[in-house]
Amino acid sequence: MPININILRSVFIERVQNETASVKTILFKDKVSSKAEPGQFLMVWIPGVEELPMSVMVADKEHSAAITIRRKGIGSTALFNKRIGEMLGIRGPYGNNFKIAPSARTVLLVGGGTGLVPLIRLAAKLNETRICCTLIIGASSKREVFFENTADAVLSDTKHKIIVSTENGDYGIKGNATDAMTQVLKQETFDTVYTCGPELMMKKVLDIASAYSLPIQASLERHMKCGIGICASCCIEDKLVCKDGTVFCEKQLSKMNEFGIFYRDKTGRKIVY
Amino acid sequence: MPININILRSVFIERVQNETASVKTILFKDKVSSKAEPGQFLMVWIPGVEELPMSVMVADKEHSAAITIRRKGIGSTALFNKRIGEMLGIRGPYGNNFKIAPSARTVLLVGGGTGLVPLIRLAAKLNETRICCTLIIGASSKREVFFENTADAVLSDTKHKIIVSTENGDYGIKGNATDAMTQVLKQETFDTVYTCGPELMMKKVLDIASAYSLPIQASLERHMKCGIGICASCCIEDKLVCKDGTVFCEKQLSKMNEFGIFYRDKTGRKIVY
Amino acid sequence: MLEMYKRLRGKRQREHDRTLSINIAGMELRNPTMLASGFLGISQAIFNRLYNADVGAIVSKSISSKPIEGYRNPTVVCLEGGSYLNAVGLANPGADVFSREIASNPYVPIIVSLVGSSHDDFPPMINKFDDLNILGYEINLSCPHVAKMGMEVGDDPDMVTKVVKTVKSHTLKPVVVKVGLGNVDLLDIARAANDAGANAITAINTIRAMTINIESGIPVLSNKIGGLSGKSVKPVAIRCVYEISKNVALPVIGCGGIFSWEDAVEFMLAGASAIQLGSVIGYEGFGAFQRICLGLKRYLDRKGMKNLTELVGLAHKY
Amino acid sequence: MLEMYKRLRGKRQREHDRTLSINIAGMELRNPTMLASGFLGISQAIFNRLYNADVGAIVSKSISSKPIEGYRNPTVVCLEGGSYLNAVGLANPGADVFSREIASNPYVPIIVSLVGSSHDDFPPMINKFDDLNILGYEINLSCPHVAKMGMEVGDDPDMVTKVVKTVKSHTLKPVVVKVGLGNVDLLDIARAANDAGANAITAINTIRAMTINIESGIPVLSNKIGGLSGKSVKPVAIRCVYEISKNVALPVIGCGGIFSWEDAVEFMLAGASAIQLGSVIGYEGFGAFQRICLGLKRYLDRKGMKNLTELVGLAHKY
Repeated sequence: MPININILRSVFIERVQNETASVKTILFKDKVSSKAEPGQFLMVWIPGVEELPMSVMVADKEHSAAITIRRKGIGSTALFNKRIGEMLGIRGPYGNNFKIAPSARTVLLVGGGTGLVPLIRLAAKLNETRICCTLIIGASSKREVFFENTADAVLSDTKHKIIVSTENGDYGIKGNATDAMTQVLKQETFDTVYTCGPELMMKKVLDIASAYSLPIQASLERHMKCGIGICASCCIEDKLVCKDGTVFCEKQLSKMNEFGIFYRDKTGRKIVY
Repeated sequence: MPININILRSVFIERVQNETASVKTILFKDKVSSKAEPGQFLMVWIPGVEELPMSVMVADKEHSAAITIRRKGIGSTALFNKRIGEMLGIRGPYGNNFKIAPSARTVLLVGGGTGLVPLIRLAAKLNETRICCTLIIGASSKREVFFENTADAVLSDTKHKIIVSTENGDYGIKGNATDAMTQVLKQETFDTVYTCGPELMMKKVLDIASAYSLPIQASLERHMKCGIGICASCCIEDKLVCKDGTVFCEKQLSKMNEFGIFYRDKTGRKIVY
Repeated sequence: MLEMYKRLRGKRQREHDRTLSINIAGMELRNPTMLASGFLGISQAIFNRLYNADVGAIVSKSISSKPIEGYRNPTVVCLEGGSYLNAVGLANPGADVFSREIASNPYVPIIVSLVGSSHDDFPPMINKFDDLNILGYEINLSCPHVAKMGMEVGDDPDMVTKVVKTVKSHTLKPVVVKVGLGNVDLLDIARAANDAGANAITAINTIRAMTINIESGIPVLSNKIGGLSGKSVKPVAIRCVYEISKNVALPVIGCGGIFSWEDAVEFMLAGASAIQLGSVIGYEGFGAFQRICLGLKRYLDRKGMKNLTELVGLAHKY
Repeated sequence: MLEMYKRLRGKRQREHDRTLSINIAGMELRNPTMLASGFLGISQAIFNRLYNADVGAIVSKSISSKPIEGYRNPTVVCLEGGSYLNAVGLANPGADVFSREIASNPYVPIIVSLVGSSHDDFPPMINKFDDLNILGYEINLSCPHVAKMGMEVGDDPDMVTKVVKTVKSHTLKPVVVKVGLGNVDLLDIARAANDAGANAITAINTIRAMTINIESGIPVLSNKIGGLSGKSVKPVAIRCVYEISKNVALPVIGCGGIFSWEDAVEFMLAGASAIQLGSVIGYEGFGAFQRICLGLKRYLDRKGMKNLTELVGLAHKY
């Protein structure tokens, strides 16, 4: 009988990896999640604490998947502190995903912070089809940079370039991810731009890409409750990020007056970024 | 998706055939019932009136089945008066069925009244495998005899004999079905005896068959409510007629002290026959 | 936005077919399918999209005088077989913000759901909404998982009377009262609402329920107890609609596990004049309204009925 | 019959494993799975068969002082997704006949379910059963579809007190009270039962519900309204067990949609000391008891628990 992805599944943590002082990647066995498409997310229950939407990260283990957390609120901190063997509840994967055009030869990935997660999973897929890939990793400083080696590993079979930018300039290009993007676009062009990270960054990425009239796909984030398109707490304009997204293309994004301007809080009030 | 036979299905009457002044056969289209095994029954809902267990009768129409009713109580009378196009609710088919031994060459069927229904359906199956078949039809008088021609038709492809017995002797052998059975057994023997009808008749059939040490299969009737083995209102000893039956073999029957002695009424009290 | 308006207007003109149109409590609807309160309900943009998906009317999330954050996740748990458990905690932006959200509502048929802990809470809210382009109000007297709000009001016939009377005295718009399974006889509440001047009853709200994860031993909802919706509650909702429509003069809006046109028909036979959809949206999204309307239409044609009203309450004849 | 006795005795001796054995309200059971009242329950022969199928205890159909014919069929309707609707109408042979039915009960653990319309109905019945080989009684105060019997008693705390006190004063055997969703606060009833001296609570009975055939427009049950059981009611039953065990000192017997060992564990985490099976029998027959016991045993082993009692009410810690 087919598994109903909406029913909570109990999984047990098999590995915990430190990415930075405040970022960890947690690996667990789950056949369904292991097949998740890049950009899809899981609703992750930290028993007794919170349930969080988390983009599915690559796992170098069969029938397994991973999630990457930055310690921030109560829920993410509880998740950050979980140890091997402890239990999590998961449902999903949910949402649509990054699309790869059959014609695509070279693509640009622009990510910031944990927004890199779906891009790494995308990179792994691009690697299979040998699509040339340039990845921009944006961080505030060297100690906040992560996934650089992971990205290099998942892209090992295809021509690729990994560019790191730090705002304080102590590593890689000085400036933020979008500055690096501008520089890169001066030298070369791409078939598609994929991005995920802080919404203001993505807005900038959209503007730059439009200036070069490059197609773009962005994975958005909004406050989520149900994850299955019934509560609309994740709505942006008339779209539901959990169901119509998380990935939207330039056509949709340019129509969204709310994109990069404001989000809705837990009550549903619009909060300006 | 597979159909759940427990969920009420609305069917519409396509043909009504008079068997005697008080017996009718009602035909309707229902794919599931058309595949019923001989001895299985349907729970038939007469909207707003009653739900009755009814053995599945043969139908000479594809994807169709039939039921045969004798006008008696409120429910059966309402069913008897139904016309073409009217609706019935059905669920099932339920219960086990008459088994045909691969080694069987010649078999004896002994039926009384509407108890003939599962035997006719069995006859149709025996006909397919060309098993020689002797059918005894017991009735009170000529005007109460039915299914004689139907039986002849369904057995057309195999060697068969149809013996009618009437208690008042105005047609066929004088006496009841078991008298006829005794006569027949004096001349020939059979691999199996199948019977369905009034319990006292079946008890007699069991006794006679045992005397000749013939294997026997009898389809029993008890007051039924759920039809799916949860209410036990159809219990005889520790067996549920709806689930463990309706068909029982000589081994089981001979262990049943209640068989042919008493049944339980709607309250569950034992009533002596 | 202007483009959207054009689309809406176009849509509106396209509607000739009146077989499914109904008038309930003075509200003219193009069809009997409503969005149940609590689902998809706080953004005008989403409302417009629902309108284009053929919704008959939209009941907003329950709005309170002040904004409510609601409970921490998990607030929604999916159960086997088309049922949900939820304890969102009446999260909503508050009457002030929400009234501004729908201030420019073109002509989407919106019913504003209101919730409060006492009758005094309602007049200020009504003042904010009453001049807007809305059909009417639904008073949520049956939220099963928020203390002092919802069910605690709905369990007290006197409170119900007070609230409904207060609301009615502050608006000329239709007032629907949403009831559920509480700790008193549902019929007493429905009668109280009727006597106090309510115009319709929505039955039923979710049923207090719970689920526990067996690996951790921990209740899944952060609020532990929530409300059960979806297929599981349908037979209970059918019974409630049947009993209310049999014993109370008010029109009833059926709600609870409607996934198909067959379910819709069953509710109407039981006595519902209109129906609300919710859980089904989790399975087929915005398409549910159109599909159920189509099924209803075909059923009426097959039965030779000219209008939905012929169907309402037929089961009471037997 | 003698052969049967031998089989039973053999079986009884074979039981070394005590992991699943419990003591609830003074009743020693080899495992926590009971047959819920209303299922399979009036024939000694069936009881013996259930015993051989590893049932922990059998609750008989509800017995009244006089025989009851019950309603005309349909009395049971199967719904989608493992749920049933029934209105049998408390059909039973009456205390006199049933006491003779089980007079020769070898050692099957039988709990006799009693129903009545007033406290006076119970003493004569108890006199008929009290000297027989039975474990105790379950008082059905929550039949949702028979006038004046069951729920109408269960909705009145004073009646409950009277009935329980009367029963307790006529027997030394354990008395279990079965409650359901009525028109009063379930906890008030549970407290009343506790204060009156009941020894345990069974929660919950079926929930008032209904289904209508859409082709004919006719309610399917002959009684129109019946009780909902099976998977649909599980989340509601879990909540009731949780709330009762949290607020009332009595041990609770969980009942409502238990189909798997996972369900059984969930009920025990919620606070149930034992569980009752019913609807599941329609799906897998007599085998359900053994299978669920096996699952429970494996779960305890995996969690390193020595006894079921370690599991009961764990969810209350959170």
